[in-house]
Amino acid sequence: MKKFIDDPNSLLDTSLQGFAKAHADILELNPEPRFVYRKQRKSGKVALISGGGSGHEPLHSGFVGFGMLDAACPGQVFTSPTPDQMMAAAEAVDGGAGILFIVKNYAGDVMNFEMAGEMLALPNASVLVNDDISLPKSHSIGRRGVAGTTIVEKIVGAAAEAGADLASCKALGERVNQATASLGVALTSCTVPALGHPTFALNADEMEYGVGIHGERGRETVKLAGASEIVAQLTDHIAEELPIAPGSKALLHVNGFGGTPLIELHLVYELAWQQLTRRGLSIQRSLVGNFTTSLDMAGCSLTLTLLDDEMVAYWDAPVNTAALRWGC
Amino acid sequence: MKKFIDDPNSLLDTSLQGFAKAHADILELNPEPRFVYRKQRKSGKVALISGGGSGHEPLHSGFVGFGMLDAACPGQVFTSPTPDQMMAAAEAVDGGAGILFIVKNYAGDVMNFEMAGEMLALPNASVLVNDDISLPKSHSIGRRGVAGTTIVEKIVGAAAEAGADLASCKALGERVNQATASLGVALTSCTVPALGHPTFALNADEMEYGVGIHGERGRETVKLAGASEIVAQLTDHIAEELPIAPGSKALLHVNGFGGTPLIELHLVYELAWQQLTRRGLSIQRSLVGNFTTSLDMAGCSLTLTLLDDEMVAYWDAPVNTAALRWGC
Amino acid sequence: MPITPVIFPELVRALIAVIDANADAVTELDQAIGDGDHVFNLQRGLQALQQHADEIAALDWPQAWQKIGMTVMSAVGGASGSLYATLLIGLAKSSQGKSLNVQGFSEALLQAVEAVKQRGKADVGEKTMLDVLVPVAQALQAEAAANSALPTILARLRQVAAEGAEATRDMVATKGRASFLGERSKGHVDAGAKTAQLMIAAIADVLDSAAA
Amino acid sequence: MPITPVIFPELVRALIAVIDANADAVTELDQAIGDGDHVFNLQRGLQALQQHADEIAALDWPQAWQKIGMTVMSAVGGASGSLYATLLIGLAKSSQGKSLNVQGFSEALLQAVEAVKQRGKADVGEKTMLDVLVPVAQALQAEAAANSALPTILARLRQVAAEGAEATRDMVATKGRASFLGERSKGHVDAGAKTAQLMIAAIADVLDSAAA
Ligand SMILES: Nc1ncnc2c1ncn2[C@@H]1O[C@H](COP(=O)(O)OP(=O)(O)O)[C@@H](O)[C@H]1O
Ligand SMILES: Nc1ncnc2c1ncn2[C@@H]1O[C@H](COP(=O)(O)OP(=O)(O)O)[C@@H](O)[C@H]1O
Ligand SMILES: [Mg+2]
Ligand SMILES: [Mg+2]
Ligand SMILES: [Mg+2]
Ligand SMILES: [Mg+2]
Repeated sequence: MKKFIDDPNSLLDTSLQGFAKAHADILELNPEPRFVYRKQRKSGKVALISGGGSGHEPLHSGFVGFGMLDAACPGQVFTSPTPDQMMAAAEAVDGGAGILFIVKNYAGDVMNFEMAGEMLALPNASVLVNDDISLPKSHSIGRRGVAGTTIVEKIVGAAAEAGADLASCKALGERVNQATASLGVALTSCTVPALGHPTFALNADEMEYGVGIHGERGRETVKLAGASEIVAQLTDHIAEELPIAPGSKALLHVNGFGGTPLIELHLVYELAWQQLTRRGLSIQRSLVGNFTTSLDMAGCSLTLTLLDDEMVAYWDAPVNTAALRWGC
Repeated sequence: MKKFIDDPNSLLDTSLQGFAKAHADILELNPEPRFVYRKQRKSGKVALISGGGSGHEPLHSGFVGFGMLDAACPGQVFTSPTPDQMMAAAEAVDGGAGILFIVKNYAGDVMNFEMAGEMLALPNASVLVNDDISLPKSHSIGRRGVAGTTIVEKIVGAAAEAGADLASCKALGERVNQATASLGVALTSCTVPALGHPTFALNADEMEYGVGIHGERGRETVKLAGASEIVAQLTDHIAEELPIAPGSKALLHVNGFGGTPLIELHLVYELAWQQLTRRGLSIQRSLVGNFTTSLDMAGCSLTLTLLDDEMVAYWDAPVNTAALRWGC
Repeated sequence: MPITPVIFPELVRALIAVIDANADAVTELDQAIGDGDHVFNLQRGLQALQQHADEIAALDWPQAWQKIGMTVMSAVGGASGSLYATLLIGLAKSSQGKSLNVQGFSEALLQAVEAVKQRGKADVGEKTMLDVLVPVAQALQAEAAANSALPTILARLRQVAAEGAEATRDMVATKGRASFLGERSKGHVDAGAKTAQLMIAAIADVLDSAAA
Repeated sequence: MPITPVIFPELVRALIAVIDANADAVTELDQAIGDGDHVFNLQRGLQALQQHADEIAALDWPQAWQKIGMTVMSAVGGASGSLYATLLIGLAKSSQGKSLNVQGFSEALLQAVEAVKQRGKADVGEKTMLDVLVPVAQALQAEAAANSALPTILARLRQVAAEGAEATRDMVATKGRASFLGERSKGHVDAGAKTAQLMIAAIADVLDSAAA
């Protein structure tokens, strides 16, 4: 395994310590139970908490700060965090206006956040993100939450900062989630530190189409194709999902899975922009880079969010986190 | 080759188009000759221009914008740009106060920027960045410029924005470069798109110690070690180079080469912070992430800059680029 | 001689041993159709339990289950963490005030397994640990009703657990991560079912010797 | 019959052919001790020259070399781009007003090679294209002084170029990227020396047939 690591068991804690030091101006680390939380808190504000398995950095801890999350609860690599983390985080960042959990739709995340919500003595609600369209809407446990999570967290984060109440934040989060569709392809698997070898093997001429963010196999293994062909397929499938009308405004997010260089992600952005613009879509905002990663997996996903004016305003609102920063 | 690509010959141009669209608020692309330049220019300001081979993104085009570079000239992957690019960029961003070229010390870059400087009808100077300490100071062509380039570009960019003249900008750049030392290790090589296979092969238990940023072999091939051991060696070597006194203030930059996840980079940051703090150094500023990359190479480098108050102030000054943004 | 939480440290040692011994095989299962962390999740939980084992040994069963459940809840994470926490906290609740003979325990277990079903919105046939837990709880109830001797009961539970785990091989997963693979999930035993079976067998072994 | 730029399109075709034919071997050399782009750099330059070949064919030599040099300068990049641009623009300068017989050309070439040395702050023995260019320019001067016939001259240049390229094999690079490898650069022919040799041989072939 080619990794900078001493011991898979201490990786997460040591890494979090470094992360907290590198961003000490905006956040603090609570080591036990593990959560990262905003330094400057605001009373009367709905507190936004997210979390999930580690290995997707900068998601979620990189989104803690002004205008986005109040706290993030990192689990072990690809393993959901535990209810005690979420409850302790909630108590630490509670501003008196309730807690909103933003949860990616995976059995472990859903059940652990659910337990926390049940045990927590504070008013709380949750938004379930399920933007991955690689599975049918009818899938037995619903679709997964993937890179669209960043969009939900940014927009709801701005609304909470602006004073929206718990119910409005939840409703907005669900609206953004509804308006969002993602689809990704993996060119390689990734290596989970505790395992030390790639989760699955792909031939040199193969890729996984319709993957999640845990280095697992996708909907199908297909022949590797040129970028234009891949992007055309992804945008076709996304366009089937969302009610795109000529002139619809959208945010286009090209998310790298960690092992794909920026030069390729910008190529993909250009190709996707061309495909979507041809369909009459107006790409008004964009985000290109590694935001929801799968450790060192090569690959990327496209996320499209149909925007209304409120979403645009919240997207543009100031944000000051380790991974997203503008306007301040 | 597992890449999102149609044709190696069109990769750069299509990618630059996507990059320019995704950051249309801060920069524009001149397609022929190729350069990326700041949208809002300021007359009377020294114009900062950098450039180099592509494949190191976000360096340099990701640093074009308020408070940093005025233009960047991207060459083909790992190939220095050409003098006509630099000259055209200079004419486009000239503010009447002269042009400062920031050049990484590689034969190709040095000679092409030199030709541009000779032919250009505008007053110009250049700063040579040579922060890589893997080679002895006495090396026949001098040391390479690597991740310290980001630090030089940020600090000189802020000085130029604040109105410093050409000679002061050059002197400051040289001072920052003098105060900066970098050293990196590669766990894998990278795959240049036009070649389609890794530049060199490493066994599973080997790494390259003292590498540059072109996926080439380093100073020596050594056995892969634990993160603590690697970081101890890197910090030892860096500490031998810089005049560290107890209480010295420093900026610590952990730079990923593209294929190493953030969770590992933050681990390395923590370990380096501990090592350096033990030596009496006061880490006052930090930068952790993929800034000077080698396509999909796994590995990272440590960069340490000894800071004086002027450098701190310029580091903290507002910057608005695709890859670095704060204070505005 | 009633079985009390005094046996807990020994149980934990046995569970650690059986999971460690089968770690690679189970990891391969979770990698084939899941994400490969299942063994580490359980190991983290069992290590945490071992740290609290003496403390737990001094409690009565409802208190012990509560403490075991809370420990698992905070240490494991993932799907299996919340499900086992639900099972154990469920046992704490459902055993409250019950006389904990085999009959009483089997009722408490059935209720706790019911709580797991609800937490996971799942049932037998979906290629999960429930394909072991549900038949085991049902078999225990049947054996208790039949007043079988402990060795007979334990032998039956071992067998039912093994059959339950093996039955997941040909199922298409509709819950958990393996469900993302749809038809591709066929042909592999579910990791969570496998470890449930292994742990039940290990517990049965400990109880067998305790009774002997 | 004096050789004029009319021959240029044919020269470019020959250069493209020889670089294409040896592309993989040269790339291997630049990968072993450089960064692997040398062939692509040259190919980009030669393609650009081909686009301008007819235009260049209509010029006189100093103008032609200026145009060739500027085209190379804008198309190639990298170390070899600036060095060949310097060589060609140097030829444009040093051939100005000279009568371009073999004698005159050999003097112009020596001066242009001098400009390359200055641009690269390098000389023979450092494992670069100069290990071909310098002896070739010197040999040309010697043959010119000896009034040798064109076929004799060309044969000599081919031989000197081949020896120069081969001599780089055992050198430790002190210029260019290969110098980063220090002692590890030994044992491989320098890519830039190899392509210089290949191109000189290809030019010699064209001139041989032109003269025949
Ligand atoms: N909804 C569910 N109901 C019951 N069991 C489930 C459910 N989801 C997952 N499981 C069980 O959990 C196991 C996976 O546990 P684990 O690997 O620890 O967590 P994760 O799936 O979050 O990585 C599966 O093999 C399956 O037996
Ligand atoms: N300073 C120098 N002087 C002369 N030739 C040089 C010098 N530096 C590099 N070269 C030549 O250039 C060749 C490399 O060219 P190329 O691969 O195109 O550029 P780069 O080294 O920038 O990738 C080397 O093989 C060597 O022959
Ligand atoms: Mg998991
Ligand atoms: Mg090069
Ligand atoms: Mg798992
Ligand atoms: Mg090269």
